[in-house]
Amino acid sequence: MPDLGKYAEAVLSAWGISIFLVLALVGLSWRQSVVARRQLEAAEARAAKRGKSDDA
Amino acid sequence: MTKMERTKQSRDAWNWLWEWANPVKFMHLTGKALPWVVGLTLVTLIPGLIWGFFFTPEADKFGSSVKIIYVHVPSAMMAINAWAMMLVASLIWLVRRHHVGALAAKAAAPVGVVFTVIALLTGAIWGQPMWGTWWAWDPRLTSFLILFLFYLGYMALWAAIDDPDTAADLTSVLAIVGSVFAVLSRYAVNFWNQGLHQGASLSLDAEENVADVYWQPLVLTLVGIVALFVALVFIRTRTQLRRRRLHALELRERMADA
Amino acid sequence: MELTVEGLSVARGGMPVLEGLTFTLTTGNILILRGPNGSGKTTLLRTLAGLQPPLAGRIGLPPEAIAYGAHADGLKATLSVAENLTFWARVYGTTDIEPALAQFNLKGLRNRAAHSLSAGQKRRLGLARLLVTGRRFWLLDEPTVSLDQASVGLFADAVRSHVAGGGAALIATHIDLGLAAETLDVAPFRADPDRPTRTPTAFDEAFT
Amino acid sequence: MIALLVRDLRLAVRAGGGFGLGLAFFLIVTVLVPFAVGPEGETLARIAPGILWVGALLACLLSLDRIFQLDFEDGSLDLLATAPLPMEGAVVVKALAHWLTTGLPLTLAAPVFGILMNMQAPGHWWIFVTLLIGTPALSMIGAFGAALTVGLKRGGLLLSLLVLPLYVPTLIFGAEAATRGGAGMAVTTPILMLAGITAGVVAFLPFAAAAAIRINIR
Repeated sequence: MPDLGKYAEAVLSAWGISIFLVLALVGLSWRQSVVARRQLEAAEARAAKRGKSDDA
Repeated sequence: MTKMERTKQSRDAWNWLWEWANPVKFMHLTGKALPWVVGLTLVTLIPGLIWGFFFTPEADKFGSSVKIIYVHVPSAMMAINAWAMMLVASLIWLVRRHHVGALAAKAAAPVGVVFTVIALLTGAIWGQPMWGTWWAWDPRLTSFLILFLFYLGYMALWAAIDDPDTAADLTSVLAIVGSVFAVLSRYAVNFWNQGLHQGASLSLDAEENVADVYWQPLVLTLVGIVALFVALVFIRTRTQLRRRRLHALELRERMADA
Repeated sequence: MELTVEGLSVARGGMPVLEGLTFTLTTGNILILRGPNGSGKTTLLRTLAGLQPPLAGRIGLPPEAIAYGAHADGLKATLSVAENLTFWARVYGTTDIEPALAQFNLKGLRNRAAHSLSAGQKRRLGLARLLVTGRRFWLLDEPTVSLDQASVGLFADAVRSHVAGGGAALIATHIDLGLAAETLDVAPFRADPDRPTRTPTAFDEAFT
Repeated sequence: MIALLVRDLRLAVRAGGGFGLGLAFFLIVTVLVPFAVGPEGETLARIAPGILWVGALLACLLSLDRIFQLDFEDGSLDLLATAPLPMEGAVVVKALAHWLTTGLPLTLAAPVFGILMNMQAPGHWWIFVTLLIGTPALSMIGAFGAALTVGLKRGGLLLSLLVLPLYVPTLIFGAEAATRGGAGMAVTTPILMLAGITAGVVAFLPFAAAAAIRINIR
């Protein structure tokens, strides 16, 4: 840990807020991506099933 | 060669680029590119930040507060670049009707907002010890505040409209008009408060500004934040595309049931 | 003059509702559109009126020939009957509103504010607007809603004299107007939900 | 086009609300400010141009959503879109009607309200001039925002969020010119910029607004 002197508070809070916000954004994007993929797969499966039953 | 043939040929020459505009190909291409972009983010952003935080000396005038530039400058740069990218993507949607354009613009907006907020907050945190105040109506800070409002309006408009194509059209129109007014605001704000504060961002003295000790890690973080932005936009656009497909499938399901 | 429609597909909210419509309407004729609720009659009329782009196909019509009559009459409550009608007359570059007032039996109401009219009287005023446009092709969406028997008769007379004078009308309606007209049932043209239309605009077929 | 202007003005007059409400709001803002900042004449005189500009801007904002919303609801907008009148022309006319019923009364009232703010001699003239040049831009930008939000059920708040950032340059140059004029300083640059914004906005925004309306009614 480098010695930050009298600006320690400013530097640490700036870095902390930035890293927190970026990680939150990454986490949110990832979560949304996973949810969307799962929902889409379920819907595709339903559509495929419907297509088959229509043929029969 | 006639003019028409030439245009056609030049269009063929750009085909590789427009392939990205086809949703299926976009999913395919980004699926392949994503690990590489994420990898690039990791190998540039993290070392850049570590270098900037642990291994840079204190500046004469600013002490250790100089280390804030490694989070402030990259996010400030991307706050503006994200809007520029949204403008280009909106134009692609309006002119060529490629859905990927509109959805990429939609996907980029929250990323741009986060970068704008980081730039504003770190700017304020830096301003407190430097200017003795959290907030000064400095032209640069003020411009970012206005940019933040533009982002909010853009995202609110997307959220308010139900029909996806209508939303894409209207937000694109807003992005274009908003861009013009954003530039105009920048000029107006400059005029209104003629640079009571320093010119260059976080004005390091000239020789310090070019000093390699600060530049090298900064360049690394700048590259890293661009890679991060691209990766996030890829991921978020893929989510948007999947949602659109899901929406279409559900509509079809409902129609088939009816 | 004629209105021609070739291979027309129309969409509502991004989903195709009607596909492959082809018909021709020449002046002097009336075409009645039939089909159950939600079958796309309104969407078709709006597309023909130019309010929304077609998904595919071609619409051929002479310039400045269409007058569109929607569900809503576009009346201003605080303006009088004559003021409402005069406004539309001036927008379309005509001046004489007397024949329209006479045709729809509105002469006695001319100075009444639109908000004091009954639903049927408002509808008659909305239809009188068609006469002051001076356009040949009328596109009408459920024109007889809230009209009584006598007013339906007035309306049918107006359409008849309009057509006899070289006009034409495309009317979406559920009731029998007693007009000598051809009928087009849109039900067979209903879009198949599992076969999305392949058109240049829907370039990303998998996603629309 | 004149027919549309006459109709809109007639509607605004008959509906009452129109300019009366905007003016009353403007007056109330001007009255409230001294209660908030204290009665010292010097302070009030110093902030008067800015307060009058912000007050006029907010009063202008009040009636924006009526520009297209009523026509959208009763179906006239659909019928106008199929009429021989170009939508761009209709947008300009409606913005003009809005200005005549809102911007112009505010401009005329501002020098009088300036008295309440202890405004001194050349100040009244300059607040009048800057508002006269600037309020058409406010109406036109507002018409664009109204066009974007016309189909929405709760468009009012969103309209403010979209329009207020677009008002920033107009407000800056307008208030700056009024302040400088009142203090007897050179006003050429801000006045020219203000006029430039108004001219540019009136020349280009009708196309964007008309496009937005066509998209919204399709």
